[in-house]
Amino acid sequence: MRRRRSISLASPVDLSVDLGRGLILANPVMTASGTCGYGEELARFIDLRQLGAFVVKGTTLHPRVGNPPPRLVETPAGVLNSIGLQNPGIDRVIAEKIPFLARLGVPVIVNIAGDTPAEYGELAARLDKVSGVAGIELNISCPNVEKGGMLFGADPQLAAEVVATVRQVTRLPVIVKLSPNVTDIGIMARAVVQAGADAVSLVNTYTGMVIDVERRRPVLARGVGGLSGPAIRPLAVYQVWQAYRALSDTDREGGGGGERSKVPIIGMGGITSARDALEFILAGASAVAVGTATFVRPVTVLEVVSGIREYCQRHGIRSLRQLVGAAHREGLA
Amino acid sequence: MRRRRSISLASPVDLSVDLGRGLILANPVMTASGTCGYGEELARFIDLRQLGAFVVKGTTLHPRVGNPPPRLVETPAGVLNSIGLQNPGIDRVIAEKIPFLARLGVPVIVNIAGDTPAEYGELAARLDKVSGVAGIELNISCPNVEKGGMLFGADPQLAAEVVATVRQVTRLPVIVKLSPNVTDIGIMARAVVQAGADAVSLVNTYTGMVIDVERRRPVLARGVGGLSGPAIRPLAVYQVWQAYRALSDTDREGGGGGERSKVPIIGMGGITSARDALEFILAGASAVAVGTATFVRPVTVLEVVSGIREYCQRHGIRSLRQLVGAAHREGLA
Amino acid sequence: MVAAPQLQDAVVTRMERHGSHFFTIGLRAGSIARQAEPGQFVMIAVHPQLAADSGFLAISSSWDPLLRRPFSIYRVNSAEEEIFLLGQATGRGSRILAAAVPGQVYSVLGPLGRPFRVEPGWKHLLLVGGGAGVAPLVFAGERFAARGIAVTVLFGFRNAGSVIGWEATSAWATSRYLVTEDGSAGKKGLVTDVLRRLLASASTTTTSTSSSGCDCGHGPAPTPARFDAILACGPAVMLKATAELARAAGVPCQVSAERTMGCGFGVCLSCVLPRPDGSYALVCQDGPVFASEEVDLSG
Amino acid sequence: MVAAPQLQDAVVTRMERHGSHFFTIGLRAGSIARQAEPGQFVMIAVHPQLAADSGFLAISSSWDPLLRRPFSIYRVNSAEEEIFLLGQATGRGSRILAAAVPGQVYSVLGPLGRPFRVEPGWKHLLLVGGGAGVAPLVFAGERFAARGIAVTVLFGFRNAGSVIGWEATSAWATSRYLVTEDGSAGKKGLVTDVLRRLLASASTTTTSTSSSGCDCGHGPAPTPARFDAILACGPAVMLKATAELARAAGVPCQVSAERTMGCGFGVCLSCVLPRPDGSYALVCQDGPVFASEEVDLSG
Ligand SMILES: Cc1cc2nc3c(=O)[nH]c(=O)nc-3n(C[C@H](O)[C@H](O)[C@H](O)COP(=O)(O)OP(=O)(O)OC[C@H]3O[C@@H](n4cnc5c(N)ncnc54)[C@H](O)[C@@H]3O)c2cc1C
Ligand SMILES: Cc1cc2nc3c(=O)[nH]c(=O)nc-3n(C[C@H](O)[C@H](O)[C@H](O)COP(=O)(O)OP(=O)(O)OC[C@H]3O[C@@H](n4cnc5c(N)ncnc54)[C@H](O)[C@@H]3O)c2cc1C
Ligand SMILES: Cc1cc2nc3c(=O)[nH]c(=O)nc-3n(C[C@H](O)[C@H](O)[C@H](O)COP(=O)(O)O)c2cc1C
Ligand SMILES: Cc1cc2nc3c(=O)[nH]c(=O)nc-3n(C[C@H](O)[C@H](O)[C@H](O)COP(=O)(O)O)c2cc1C
Ligand code: FES
Ligand code: FES
Repeated sequence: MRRRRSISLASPVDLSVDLGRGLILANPVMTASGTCGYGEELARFIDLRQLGAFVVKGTTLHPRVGNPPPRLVETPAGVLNSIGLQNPGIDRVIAEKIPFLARLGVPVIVNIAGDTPAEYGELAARLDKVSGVAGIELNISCPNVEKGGMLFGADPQLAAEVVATVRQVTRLPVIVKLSPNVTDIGIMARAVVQAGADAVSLVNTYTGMVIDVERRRPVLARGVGGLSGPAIRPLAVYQVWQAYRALSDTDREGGGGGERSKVPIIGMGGITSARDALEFILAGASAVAVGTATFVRPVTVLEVVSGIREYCQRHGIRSLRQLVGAAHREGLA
Repeated sequence: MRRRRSISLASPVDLSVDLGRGLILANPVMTASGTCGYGEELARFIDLRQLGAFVVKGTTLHPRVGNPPPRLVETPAGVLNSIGLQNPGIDRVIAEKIPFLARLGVPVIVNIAGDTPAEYGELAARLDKVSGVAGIELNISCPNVEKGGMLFGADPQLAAEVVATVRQVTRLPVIVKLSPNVTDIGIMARAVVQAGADAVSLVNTYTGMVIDVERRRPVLARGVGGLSGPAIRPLAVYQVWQAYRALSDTDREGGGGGERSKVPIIGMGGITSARDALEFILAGASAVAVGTATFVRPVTVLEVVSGIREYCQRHGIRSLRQLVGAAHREGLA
Repeated sequence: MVAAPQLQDAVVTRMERHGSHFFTIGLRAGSIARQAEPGQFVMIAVHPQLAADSGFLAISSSWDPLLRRPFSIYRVNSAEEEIFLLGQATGRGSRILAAAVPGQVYSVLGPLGRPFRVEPGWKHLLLVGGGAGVAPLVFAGERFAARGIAVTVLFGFRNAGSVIGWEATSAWATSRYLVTEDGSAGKKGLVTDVLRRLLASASTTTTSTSSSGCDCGHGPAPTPARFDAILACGPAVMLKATAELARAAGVPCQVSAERTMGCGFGVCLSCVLPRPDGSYALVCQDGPVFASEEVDLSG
Repeated sequence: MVAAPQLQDAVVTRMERHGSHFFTIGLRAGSIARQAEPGQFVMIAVHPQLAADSGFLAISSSWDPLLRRPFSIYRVNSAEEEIFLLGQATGRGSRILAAAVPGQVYSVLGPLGRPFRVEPGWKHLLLVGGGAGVAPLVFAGERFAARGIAVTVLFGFRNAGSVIGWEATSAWATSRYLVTEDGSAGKKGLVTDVLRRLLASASTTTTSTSSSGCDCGHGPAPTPARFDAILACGPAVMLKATAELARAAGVPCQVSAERTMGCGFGVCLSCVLPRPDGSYALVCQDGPVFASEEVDLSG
């Protein structure tokens, strides 16, 4: 039996998260890339400043119109999407989109996608000194574009090459977003950490397909899409569990002497509530992101923040760090 | 636009499926292993003789008590299970379970699981001449036992070894059940077909985890489990799509001269209705299996048979074979 | 500037089923009722909401179907802070919603999107609607007629059993034309048949009595000069044909478009409709109402 | 031989909510009502059913929650072919079910499992129930009392607000004992406190008036010789304690056990309870009613 300290409900809880290279978030909850645009739409529903961080839509070097519709189809407890990285390109994002978020003061993490390692490097270099940008997330796992994307996400050497290229051109924290469409996500996680990643985020969407049986062809214009939403949650929790195990023995680059520092994991996939987020944290995530649930209920991401705080208060947890990976430690009795 | 022949609703539809080595099923719908026991329970709800085939619970050389409870937990539109191959062992299955099904006359496919290639061989050898047994399904993809299972399912060479061993000791059709927990299921499909498999079935469950946030440990006694049910359907349809592509260039062993014969795929994962089954068929499955839906609605498997027949009648399809893989051919316009 | 959308838990005040497929649902949704403009829509969760889970925030009673469904605002009862939706039970989500019972609570997000835009000086509008697509037009007709604008209504349905929203127009329509595909109510034919004649007569006469007459049983009604604009909503093929006839007649045309919507407020980028230049418009943000030449309706 | 279970679409005939957590639901389910025996259960889908999809077979309106939920049969009204369930709204599924409205249709599978077994010659049964666990005992008491067997009832609840199924026992119980944890109804304490005394007095006297008295407000009731058997249902810890006291007193004890059930009819192998020999029993097929020594209730 676990001891429960009886503390007052009002006692402060330390929800802060250290993602490395000085990036400390006030709380562990962020938006998931591609599910919240660049902030303006969501700002009509919630106060973005209460987020741990805002992760913007996947951004490329050049503008992209994205894939033809249909781009999205509902599945049991999930959605399959094939947006195809529609975005105005890095220059307009820097000029027109980031200032809005920067003014609010919420840490901005820019999700970038390239066709080659050099493109990732170029994107990262342009972001390095942009005011308001707190970190870079490398999307090496998008199933919805022809080139790049998945290729890098399924090959540890290619992934490491992308990370190493980016590492050279930026002093910003580098988060690598991993694909779950692999036999062993631990191998990928270790490869990118060894190449210099400060944190990993997982999972991106699972490759899937829905077929229109009346028309006898896939519903999505590009055939395949990426599955997200509650349907994938048990799979995503397991991937975080595995990545946490794999990274337990892997030092963070520059972690220095002293206490062994775990590489932070940002967990996501089907989070709809604080309960769901806590699954990821207990499985080993230091932070979490909310994606598809935002479509259904735009206030979810803030409800997760307050729900985690309440949970900690109820359980006498003073610092969220106590909970990270706790399901590994409590054992299976 | 597709032409629709106007034929009478009563016109007969050829739903038969050739799984190779003379195993011809009257229709493409079977039960999925481990979700329908050995038939007696389900026989209270449906006439098993109307099934294409009955696939029995995973059977091992020696009896197994299975994993401690909890063994099952519900997830959004899915279930996560960790039964651990509880079964009375091959000898009692042959003596006590198969005769019931054999008497009914429904083709029986026995799903077997071993810890070593030799064990698979031993199991297959014992089944080779058992009356009523129409085929063997090699479960090389069970995530819920310590040894064997997943290991074979994620390694093309080990998988091929298992298949080759079994191939030597039986003249029964050999179906290999593939795990979806791999980067490229096409590689696995090709490996087992080249080693002598007559057909492949996919998918087995996806590895996942649910954490009890109040107790801070996984809900299932063994931690991980396998996810099934509607939640995984879009993922499973995609895997069948991929396997079909991979096998399009692969001859069935002993397929002989003449027309190039495709290796039949048995598709499954979240099928709850004829519509769902047709997704798999259009993606490339020659037959389908119903698993988790049986728990919720034991009559599902027969509803799928009649629903497929109605669909064919409505669309003027004379033979189900016309539909197998049709979503590849109709193209993405 | 359109007012900010709200997330509201709305109590069902009324639920009526019409025929085998249609339903109208009334919801008490104060701030949406106050702000809504014709052409705007709401995103509604198809399952009723439950109370919050102890200690945790329960978002919905079920995650399947997962997405909200878009429905145009059909009518507004400002005094009662009610909005009405006119729904067609087609797929899984709308059929679940069709089982709603007064007293239950549904989560509604809205009002969303850009409304119909009526320019100063416009004196006569023609509303062209098909099927459930009449919903936003009824709201538009009611609102704009109240501002003194003449409104001609031209609605088409499959058959008499699927005529919906027609009664509501009698209170304010200047002229009304009803067509059904099988002729079981109103005139037999398509809305475009009537539309062609209306546009022809309107462009050749300055003040006329509708040559085709009013098929709704009210006898011929006077038709003023010409239409300043057409507002249309319905099946894509109807919208396209309407837009083409309007263009040929030189009448401005606004269409309310439909697209699968993941979010309804601009973050998922799923509801795209191609623009003539090859870029994409978002139906939920840039629309659902577009000037017909803004978007490629066949895309 | 127990009759074969049926899959039935059952119309809700009655729906009552009690306090903040409990509900009783009546369902018209002819063949289940006719066949059910006390201790058996049904698996009920928590969402109401919709009509079949055109051309395709619609199974359920929603796949989340996916699984049916097991509920004991609480009462049967044979004349009306009705069964009643006594439910507690706890998790997602039971809370969705608790929103049922008369007239809606739910899919019910049953009757399932092995019932309580009453041996010829048994003259006096003691029913020990806790919380929603009283459900199968009410059905058992009603049935067995009608056969002329004396039935003593001992029910325990958290507090007065959660007393459920108690009124129904007055029609047939020989003696009734009510306890609540906080003493807000009946006697304060646990059922095992009373059970201990009942068993002690029963084993030392041949014909007695219950020494602890009847706490239900009906005054002391006569208690016949000793109990031929105890039938128990409720929280695992209560079952375990009851089984131990019964064993010590030499009274046969049958318990109705609960386990997460994937299917309810023996195919998923999820509902396992260890037997003393280390093998597993299936609660849905070998139970839910077990002789207390057949299974390891703490497993
Ligand atoms: C802006 C807007 C306003 C609308 N107003 C109305 C209205 O007032 N009355 C009315 O009856 N219908 C209206 N619709 C159409 C309505 O949203 C769809 O009929 C409904 O979403 C279908 O859902 P379903 O669950 O029945 O179908 P399903 O087939 O189960 O839906 C599956 C998915 O496809 C989407 N989808 C299916 N059909 C359509 C469609 N025609 N348009 C957009 N998405 C679709 C659903 O939203 C869902 O995401 C409107 C659509 C839009 C975009
Ligand atoms: C044979 C049998 C008879 C029962 N009879 C009654 C009854 O008459 N009245 C009553 O109120 N309850 C009864 N229960 C318990 C009832 O089934 C659970 O309370 C209910 O399934 C909980 O579902 P939920 O959706 O509220 O909980 P959730 O937490 O959402 O359920 C998640 C999963 O856990 C399972 N589960 C959760 N709690 C239990 C439990 N206590 N026992 C078994 N499975 C559980 C659910 O079935 C589901 O699969 C019975 C259980 C069994 C096995
Ligand atoms: C419509 C949509 C667009 C997405 N776009 C991106 C993207 O641009 N870059 C990226 O890294 N991930 C993208 N994702 C993946 C999400 O960030 C997230 O990893 C995934 O959806 C799982 O989380 P969820 O289940 O909470 O949505 C997208 C997901 C969706 C549904
Ligand atoms: C409870 C349970 C037990 C299973 N046992 C086996 C098994 O013994 N052997 C096997 O090959 N697959 C087993 N499976 C996997 C199913 O046969 C099937 O591949 C999978 O569940 C996907 O199909 P579904 O979504 O229709 O259930 C089991 C699945 C479940 C849910
Ligand atoms: S519906 Fe999501 S962007 Fe329009
Ligand atoms: S509930 Fe499935 S075997 Fe008992």
